[in-house]
Amino acid sequence: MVATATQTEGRRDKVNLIGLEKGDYRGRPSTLCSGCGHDSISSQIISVAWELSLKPYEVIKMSGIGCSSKSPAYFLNRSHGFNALHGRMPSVVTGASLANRSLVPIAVSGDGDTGSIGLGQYKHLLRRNVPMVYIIENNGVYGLTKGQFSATADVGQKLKYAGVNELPPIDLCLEAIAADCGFVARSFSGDAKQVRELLKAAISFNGTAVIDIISPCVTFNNHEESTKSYPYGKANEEPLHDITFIPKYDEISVDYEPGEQITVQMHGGPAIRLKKIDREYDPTDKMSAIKLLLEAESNQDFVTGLIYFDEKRGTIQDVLSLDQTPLAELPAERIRPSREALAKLNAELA
Amino acid sequence: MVATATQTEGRRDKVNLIGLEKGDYRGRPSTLCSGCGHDSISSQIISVAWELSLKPYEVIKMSGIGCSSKSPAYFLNRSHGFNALHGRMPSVVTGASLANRSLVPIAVSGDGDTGSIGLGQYKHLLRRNVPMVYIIENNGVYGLTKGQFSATADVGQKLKYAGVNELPPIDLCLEAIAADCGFVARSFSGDAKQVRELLKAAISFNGTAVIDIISPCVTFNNHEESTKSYPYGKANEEPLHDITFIPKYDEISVDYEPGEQITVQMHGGPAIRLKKIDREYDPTDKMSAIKLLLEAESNQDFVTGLIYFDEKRGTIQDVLSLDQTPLAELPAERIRPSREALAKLNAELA
Amino acid sequence: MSTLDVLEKPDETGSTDRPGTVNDFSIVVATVNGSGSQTANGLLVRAAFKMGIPVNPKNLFPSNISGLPTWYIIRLNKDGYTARRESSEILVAFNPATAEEDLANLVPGGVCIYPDDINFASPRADVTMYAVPAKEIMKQAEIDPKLRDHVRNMVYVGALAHLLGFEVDELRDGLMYHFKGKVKPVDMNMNVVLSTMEWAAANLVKSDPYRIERMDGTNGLIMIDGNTAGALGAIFGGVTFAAWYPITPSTSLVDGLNAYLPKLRPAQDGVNDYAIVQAEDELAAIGMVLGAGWAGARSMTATSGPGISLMTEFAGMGYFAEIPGVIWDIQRVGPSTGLPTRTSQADLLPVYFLGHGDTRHVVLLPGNMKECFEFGWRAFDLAERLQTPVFVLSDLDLGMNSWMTEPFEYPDQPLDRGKVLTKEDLDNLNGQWGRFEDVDGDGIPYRTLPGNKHPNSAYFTRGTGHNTQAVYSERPDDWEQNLKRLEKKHETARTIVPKAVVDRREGAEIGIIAYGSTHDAIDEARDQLRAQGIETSFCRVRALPFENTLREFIDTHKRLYVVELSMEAQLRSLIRLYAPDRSMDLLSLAHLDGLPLTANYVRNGILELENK
Amino acid sequence: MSTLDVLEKPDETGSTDRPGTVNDFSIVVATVNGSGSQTANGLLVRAAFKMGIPVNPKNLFPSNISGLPTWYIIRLNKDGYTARRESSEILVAFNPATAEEDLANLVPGGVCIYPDDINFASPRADVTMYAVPAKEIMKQAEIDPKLRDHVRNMVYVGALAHLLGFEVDELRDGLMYHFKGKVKPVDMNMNVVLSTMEWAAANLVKSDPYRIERMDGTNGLIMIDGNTAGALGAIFGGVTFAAWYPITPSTSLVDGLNAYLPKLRPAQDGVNDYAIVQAEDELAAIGMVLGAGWAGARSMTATSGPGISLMTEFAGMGYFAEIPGVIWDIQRVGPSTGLPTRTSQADLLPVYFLGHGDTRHVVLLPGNMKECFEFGWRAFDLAERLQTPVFVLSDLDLGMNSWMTEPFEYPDQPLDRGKVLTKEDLDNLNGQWGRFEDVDGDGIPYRTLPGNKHPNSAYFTRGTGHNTQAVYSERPDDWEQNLKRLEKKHETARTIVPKAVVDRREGAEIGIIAYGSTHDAIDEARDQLRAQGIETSFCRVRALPFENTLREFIDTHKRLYVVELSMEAQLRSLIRLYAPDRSMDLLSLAHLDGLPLTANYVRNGILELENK
Ligand SMILES: Cc1ncc(C[n+]2csc(CCOP(=O)(O)OP(=O)(O)O)c2C)c(N)n1
Ligand SMILES: Cc1ncc(C[n+]2csc(CCOP(=O)(O)OP(=O)(O)O)c2C)c(N)n1
Ligand code: SF4
Ligand code: SF4
Ligand SMILES: [Mg+2]
Ligand SMILES: [Mg+2]
Repeated sequence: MVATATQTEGRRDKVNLIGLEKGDYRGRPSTLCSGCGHDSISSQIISVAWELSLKPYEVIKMSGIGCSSKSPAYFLNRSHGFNALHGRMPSVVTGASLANRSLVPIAVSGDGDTGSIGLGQYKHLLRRNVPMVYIIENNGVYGLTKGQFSATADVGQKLKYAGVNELPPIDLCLEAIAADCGFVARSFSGDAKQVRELLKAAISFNGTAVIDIISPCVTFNNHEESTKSYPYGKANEEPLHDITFIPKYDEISVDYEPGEQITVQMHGGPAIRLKKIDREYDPTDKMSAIKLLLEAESNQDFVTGLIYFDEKRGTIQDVLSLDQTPLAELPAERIRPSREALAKLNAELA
Repeated sequence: MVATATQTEGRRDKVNLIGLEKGDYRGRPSTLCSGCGHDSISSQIISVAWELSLKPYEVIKMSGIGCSSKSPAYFLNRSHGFNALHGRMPSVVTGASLANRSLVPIAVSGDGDTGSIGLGQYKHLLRRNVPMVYIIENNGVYGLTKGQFSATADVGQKLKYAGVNELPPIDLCLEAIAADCGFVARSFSGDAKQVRELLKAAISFNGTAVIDIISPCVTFNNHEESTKSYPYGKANEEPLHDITFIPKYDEISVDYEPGEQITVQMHGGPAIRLKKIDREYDPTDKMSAIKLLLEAESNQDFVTGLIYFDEKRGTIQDVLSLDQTPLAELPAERIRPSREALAKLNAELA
Repeated sequence: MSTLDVLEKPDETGSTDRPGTVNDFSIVVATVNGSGSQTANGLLVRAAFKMGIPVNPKNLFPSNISGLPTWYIIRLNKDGYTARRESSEILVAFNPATAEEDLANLVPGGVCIYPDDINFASPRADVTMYAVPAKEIMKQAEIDPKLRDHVRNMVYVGALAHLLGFEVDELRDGLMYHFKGKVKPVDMNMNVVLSTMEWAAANLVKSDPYRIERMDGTNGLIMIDGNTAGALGAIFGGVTFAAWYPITPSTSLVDGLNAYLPKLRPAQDGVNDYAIVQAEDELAAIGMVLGAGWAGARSMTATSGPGISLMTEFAGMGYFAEIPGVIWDIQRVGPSTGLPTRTSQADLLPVYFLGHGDTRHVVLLPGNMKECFEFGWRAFDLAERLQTPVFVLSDLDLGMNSWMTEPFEYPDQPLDRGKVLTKEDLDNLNGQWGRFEDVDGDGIPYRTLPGNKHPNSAYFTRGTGHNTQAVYSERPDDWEQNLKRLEKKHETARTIVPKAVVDRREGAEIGIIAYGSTHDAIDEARDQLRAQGIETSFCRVRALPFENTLREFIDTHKRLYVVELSMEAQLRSLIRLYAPDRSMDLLSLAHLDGLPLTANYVRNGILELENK
Repeated sequence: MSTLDVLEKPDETGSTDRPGTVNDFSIVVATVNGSGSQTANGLLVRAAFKMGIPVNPKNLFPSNISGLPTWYIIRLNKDGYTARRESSEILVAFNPATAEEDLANLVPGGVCIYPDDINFASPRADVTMYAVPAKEIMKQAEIDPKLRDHVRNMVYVGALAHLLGFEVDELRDGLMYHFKGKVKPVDMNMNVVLSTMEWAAANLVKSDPYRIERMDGTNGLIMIDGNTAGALGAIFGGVTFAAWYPITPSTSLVDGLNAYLPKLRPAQDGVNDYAIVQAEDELAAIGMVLGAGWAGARSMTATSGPGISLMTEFAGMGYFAEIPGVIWDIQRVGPSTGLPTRTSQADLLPVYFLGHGDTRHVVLLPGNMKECFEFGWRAFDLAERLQTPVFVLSDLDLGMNSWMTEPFEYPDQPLDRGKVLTKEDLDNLNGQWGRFEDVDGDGIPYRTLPGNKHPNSAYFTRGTGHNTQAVYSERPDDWEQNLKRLEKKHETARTIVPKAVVDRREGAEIGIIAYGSTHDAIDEARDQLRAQGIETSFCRVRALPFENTLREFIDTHKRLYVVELSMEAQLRSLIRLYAPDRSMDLLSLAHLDGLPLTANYVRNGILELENK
């Protein structure tokens, strides 16, 4: 979706390629609980934006309602933000993205925001393939309303507030694949590096990129047995692969070992290198992706990584054959037809 | 969900086991276009209700808004009906089913009603496993508003009104499986027998039973190239199997031939017999079901039949440990605590 | 089920509403919907219009797709009165299912034209009956049997042409227009018309007094429906984004965008400079509209009652977060799903207050085709100037029926994009600005658009409490000050929304107040009342919040009749709140049955209350 | 960011609101939320209550989970005035982030208790300062370092106990109550309290005049919050179904159901006779409520502003299709997401008219704990009697703060299940009935429940136009008659909703009208005004539509002050529409900043307008 993603190539300079310091990507002080998983994701967003030298004015920060959805206030202060209504961020970002296609939406939602009230908008957004990064900060609970189950809570999950959950979880990655989303990843807010690499890839993806990040709620759902807790995540995370985002594919160096890694080429130059860890896994095969998710659910495996990748589908801008000039920037002469046109029209209607 | 399903065993008597004529199951005259696929589904519902000797007062007819959603007015006049709001039938039926669990909801929706505005409620209904029959009369189009694309329209589908569809279809069967629905079928309103047998099985299913019936809109989407048209359906339907509903499993007779048929035993006695037609297909395997649907979509195969079956999950009534007595029928003594209870409470609060 | 027995309820006792016979009567065409009668009916309307006869049709169609009774009432009136009347003189009884009732409800002295295969159980002696052998005529005309259903309605066109005097050339012209010049269908249809006329000339003896005559009552006028006019207005307002969800009777407004945008703003190199998205529902539609408006597009949606209800939460957010967007509500009968194909004015109050908490919106109230067009573009100017959602309340009658109108006027001012700070502006301000500061004392703050390259341009939009810097705040004073500024902004809106249109008559003590589509009936009633010695003035309000014109009007009349199509007298309520000192002089003439207003209702209502 | 500088805005010039020193002052506890100060604060309130001192707390908490400033104001008043005051005398400054500002805003002569690690940049000479070595005390008391954060707030409890005289036994009792008799936490907390008291006794010299004394001002009263009271009322109303979606400040109402239903209606053989469903959103919640109400359950939901907005479409359907259901709206500050943790009365007008088209709802307006309880059960009776959604408008102040109240009274009438025809009824009627017939002339039709075995029992519920037999109809007369019947039903509702509560004072020309949580401030203001020679009467309305009590009250007073927490004077608007003849005598005292009303605001407002 974005041509602006260029990278500092690991240099640890104080300023990035566009002359900004990391501080220029910070947000306001967080008002989340200290230790909240969401805050560490915000940090990764800040790092990645700085590393990729994203132009702050090209980014828009979008969210719904929830602790997670508050977090856009806590990163990228120099980017416009829109904290919308509960579950309705997808529609707002669709409008914004169509109004100005040069913007890069980085959106944050919660499991309640996306999986409960927002499920319909989520699915329809994915169907339209609005180019954006869609981060779900998934803690299996409603943080901001103090600890009710969300629809991603696992069967048998216990909460102090709400007792034991008996309804099957909605898997937001599976939902994304079913909706033909072409970039579906799962991660863990405790796995900073993976989160960063996935974010970089997502930002470069030409379409909706979903990253469902298990992000523990330290206040309401962080007891050890909870599958959405830090202790559980630390102990059980099974990365599918070691991910590295490569800004330009032709930079890929020599270390190719057949069977040991897969390189996924992306639209416009970059690539994602996936180094095998335990199992063979090809994220470009839809059936494998679905199988992986179903098995992970029934075995309670906490699998992370790039689950599905397919960049074939056109974005909503393509489907609508939209002008490259942002609609918001079209001059009056282009959008108001002439006096003559009206005269002609009046004549036709007479 | 229903213990009332008993069958006339093929007898063509004027009255069924509970003494009702078929006419007793009729509705008001249809106001749909003549030839509309929805009307033939209504006929099958009438037949099946009569054949199964359903007690009309135990059935409730539920729907949203659309031509399809009007149809409950055209069958089972002796059953209460609730024609709700666009896309919101699932919530209404959830309330009604919990208020009176002895009722059998037969619900009719459209592809717009379920797949567009109602997608969120659809998925959450399935997650709760509300015991009911959920019929989608799927014509790929908004009939009642005169011919816009619905979300189930195939890529490349053409409509006079709306041009060519370029967005991928939402497959409501796939969505159901992803939501852990245990009875997922697809059919064709032109295949009366299959519709009937699926309806019978669905009525006996202990949970939400989804039947996505391709039901051509003769007015707006019945040109030959349309995958939702009669001509296309007639020419391309590929039934997975020949389905027969068996009211009591122990009645199943001798004709078992290994490899040639599968018998799916249902909760409480009945069974579904699936006779092989072309391919081997086991509807109790989730991965096969998903694979089937994905392949059917990419090959544009019009596969019909019982796609997925799994009766393990408890219904919402089970999850809530609900009394067998309908809540609506609890006497005042049971639902209003005593004077003494209030006195005790007041004392505790002092 | 017939609507007509009610339509025709003879409420015209002692009325002055006695039609003449030349260019002054109504035709009701009763058919089955989905049978293509729209083409035939449109043809008659257009022909009358082209013959210079003032005309306005009312289409009373059912809420289904085909097979149910539908009535199309065409009023012709040489004096230009084109409101609905409670009765018609000419019945085209082409629907066997309702023919009996339709006939029973016809006025004495009326005319009934019907296919000869209908046998009336109770024929009427006081009505001129013309039976037409529709099948036979089509056979004679050698119409392909498969196509007969499509052209059958041309039989009544032919019969009316013969009996009333519709000109053949105008009918042919109309067909050419309808079929966009395609000769084959034009010929086939004309063939039926002409065959019927031929047959009628040979077989019918005209024994009724009604006829039409060419005149010059429509010179310089055009004909259009309000939804198309609104769409055209939006296009001349520079619409770049629309999101919508289909719902009767608003769908044809978006159809208008889809039809005219490619013509008026043709794709360049295959790319479009606008985006129209069919959303998954109305919640999404308005969310997209606000997202696009926030990002700088001229963005709009169109819906009706149920959609308005679903937009409630976002409407409140748009108001509070100060985001422009235009929302058309083509009113139909509610509450709930109600009567989707009948007209109403009963969304006024709910729309004004749409949203929980203290919310009040800017609402434009077009009353005719020119205003549908004008408010189509002006709504964007107001939305961007005021940074708020602007509602445009039309109705099914305005939106879906064809109306005569003067040609549209080109916008008299350039696009007003409102208070948007560019990078250069921010440079000049040294980057010092506050998103919600009231710099100009008009309650309207400045905004920046995403993409603005100034490092201080960004701000955070939210539905929660905020201070002037758009920073989250729960401070009581921040909340109160912000809401007071919004109140001030509403007062500013009052000064820039379209002013009421007033027609004063010398010495009138009575003032009539109304909005929207009802003015034709009111104008006719006023003339009838004048004939009875009662002078009235008329104030047609055109926006909420009300502005001073209304106040002056109220101040200069003794008794004020508020006329509206709402059960609960919503307009009257809002005016009472605006002019509480005159509450008791604000009398209500309000009812709602789904039909457009008649002059009778207004005249009788006023007479009754005046004589009390 | 401090709220207090606004709270404390010295608006008390010339006020009679000068507190005494014994059992007559306010304490403000400033802490960080999520730090467990709720336990400590509740303990203080309970102890005062148990000591017989009238008390009411106001919790001003932020809309996040932990780490932000929060203030808890406890007013103690021997005369029973417990409304919020604009200033407090005692500051517990336990939040370093706001301590400076909090201190600055304290009244002269006030008291500040703070942990000794806070160093004030601008200490005040006119305030008595008590520094408490919180850390040291906990160390001395040998509290496990890991647990110190949990009990730290007991330090200020101990300090206040020593300085003001909270009785140790009551504090211990309170802890026993809070920890449900678990000795370990009680001991640990008491340990800190006692250690602090010991330290204080040894080290603090009391040099301020404030203290509390046991009295008998709370005899026979209980303490509870409105949400729990509402839940209990619903349980005694026989609730069988609830569907909801979490939202502040309504969540604790459903928590109340979940907490008390298992106790008051214990599961028999492990099965429940009620169902509570956490829905996926508010659209679904109200859909479920209507589905359950339609099928015969006593069904309810609880929500707040944004949820109300989302319920708009179904609310209109419930009204039009005539389905019972109870909807609690615990009002918070809107528009939009607004201030989720602040109180408001600004949903009144939007809720009354919720839904597009001509819709008006029955709305109950509880003003205290007894009414929260009573309307909790009565709402079901009204909903089933009137076959319509009944709204109960509470607010955050009522719903989430603890209030003293007389004990709840057992319902004085059996459950009213309304006009439901059983199979036997239908047998007696020979199956002749019409779902929407007005048999009794009160506008309320009869219904049957699904499951009724009579062959004629079934009918079809819809949001579209229908005739008296519930058959689809687009007939204008059917529509109009049906809506007129609904209007009649609304008139019937007027006669059976809870009547306004009136307190008349001899010779009062001034009438005050209000609803809900504001009456404490009003009562106090009235007494203050009386002391200044101004007599006022008070009418607290308790439902919409308004009933005759209000009319009589209006008729018997010259000037009427409508007092409310709404920016746009919504209550005044509705009363103006109800009594248009008195529009100009209906004066407004309306504002909204998220804080509960004060007597000052009312008194000053009335004085100002009276002196004009
Ligand atoms: C329409 C509406 N309903 C309910 C709420 C209350 N609410 C605020 S946040 C939230 C849930 C948030 O859960 P999630 O999205 O998982 O975010 P988290 O706080 O867990 O990060 C709810 C129900 C609301 N703001 N708006
Ligand atoms: C809230 C709302 N939005 C829009 C509509 C208008 N509407 C009526 S039916 C319909 C679509 C129906 O499509 P589908 O469910 O596929 O039914 P079909 O008519 O094709 O059988 C729409 C958009 C409505 N009634 N309510
Ligand atoms: S409540 Fe949970 S999700 Fe919310 S800020 Fe605290 S830890 Fe994070
Ligand atoms: S429009 Fe289509 S869906 Fe509707 S009744 Fe006609 S054929 Fe059926
Ligand atoms: Mg969450
Ligand atoms: Mg459809």
